Amino acid sequence: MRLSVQEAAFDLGQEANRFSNDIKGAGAIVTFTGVVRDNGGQLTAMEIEHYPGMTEKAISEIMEEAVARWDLADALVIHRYGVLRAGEPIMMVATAAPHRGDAFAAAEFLMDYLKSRAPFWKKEISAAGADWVAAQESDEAALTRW
Amino acid sequence: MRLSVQEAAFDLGQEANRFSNDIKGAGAIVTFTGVVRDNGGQLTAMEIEHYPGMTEKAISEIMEEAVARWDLADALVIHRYGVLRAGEPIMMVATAAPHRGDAFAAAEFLMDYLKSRAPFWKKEISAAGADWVAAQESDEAALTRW
Amino acid sequence: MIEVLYFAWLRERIGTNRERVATEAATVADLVAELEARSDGHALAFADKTSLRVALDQELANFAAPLAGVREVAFFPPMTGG
Amino acid sequence: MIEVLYFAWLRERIGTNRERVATEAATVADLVAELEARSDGHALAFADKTSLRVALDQELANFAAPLAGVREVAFFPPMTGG
Repeated sequence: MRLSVQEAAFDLGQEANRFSNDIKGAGAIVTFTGVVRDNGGQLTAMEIEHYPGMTEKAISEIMEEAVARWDLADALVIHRYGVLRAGEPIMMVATAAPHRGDAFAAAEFLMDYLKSRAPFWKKEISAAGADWVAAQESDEAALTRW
Repeated sequence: MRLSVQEAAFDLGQEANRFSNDIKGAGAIVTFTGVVRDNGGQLTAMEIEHYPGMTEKAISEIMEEAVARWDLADALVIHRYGVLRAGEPIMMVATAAPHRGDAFAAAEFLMDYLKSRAPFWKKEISAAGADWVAAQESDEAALTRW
Repeated sequence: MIEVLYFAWLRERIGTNRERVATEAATVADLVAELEARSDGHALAFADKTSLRVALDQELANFAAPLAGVREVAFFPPMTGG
Repeated sequence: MIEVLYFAWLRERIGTNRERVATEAATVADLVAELEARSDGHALAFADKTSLRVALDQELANFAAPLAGVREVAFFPPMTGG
């Protein structure tokens, strides 16, 4: 299990291969990558603020719960903070399991909890100004299915 | 949209990056990779037979249905045939969408249909002999949720 | 004439991956009855019909499907891709 | 003394990311009432309490939670990670 909260960019392919090489014969690997959308060319950058200390604590708890609930061989969470450009990866989740159902469910669970329970706040910067991204009610509602 | 039915090995990281570079600002990218399990060191190799012609046709239809049902920016399916060693990737599905729910659902849909509706047959080769993999009732049952 | 294809353990039991068959069979089930009579291998391959799948011109079908106009019939066990 | 942290638009409205506060407040709600009185920025930041979240020593909590033994209180809007 690996968690990285980092400012530096990361490479999806490199991280996917590193994760997949570490687990031997797990059968099923799921990755989710969140990318900064350009909103039709309007977005200049995204700034992500976080709460150092609590971020790592909250994500570790979410990962431990995933490992307890599903039959997983391994799990990975990478989440960036700082200034990101359109098209750059924001974060990534990966899960490995003997069976695809567990890998998919755990990845979706991690995403749903990261969205609403990990202390990150996104600000979108465009030519028109800077706006904090509002939380989606659908993201909070997504938690009720677990 | 890209489909490749191939004998050659492929690199998960390279394919994930190629897929992700092609879609601009999709927000959410999901990949699923199936890997040959070593069954606790027992498996020597896996041999995959397929039905050339029908394979491409069946998978294309499944991909078109996924694109019709979910809001996707792109989709990718790679599936190998021939002799594969333990630890090698068998196949890969990738989906890109503005929202994560669509990317996850479409990837799971593609997997469920590939499992039971694409004409591939797996044979496991171990020191003890060679056995055709039996279809799982759970794989057939998985289709009912769509 | 119909091209008949076999895959996986059907292919192994029958000992060939394809054969051209002269038939007047109206449905898949009729064709299966004819094929079963061809050899012990055929009989063994078609013994358990619940574990058989059929495709007509590369589209999944069922055993009641008519064969009129069909050029290629494939028999195989349940698929195990993914 | 309690360390109070602010994030995102709370931080911007209040004009600082942290302050040390001498307080006898029994609960989070009591502390919020004291903080609101500190400046117009504080009052604005805490105006809409439905859009506020609180963490006590880095664990999510609610406004009725007691402050006994707590060293670090953080206020922030609903999280938007992922």
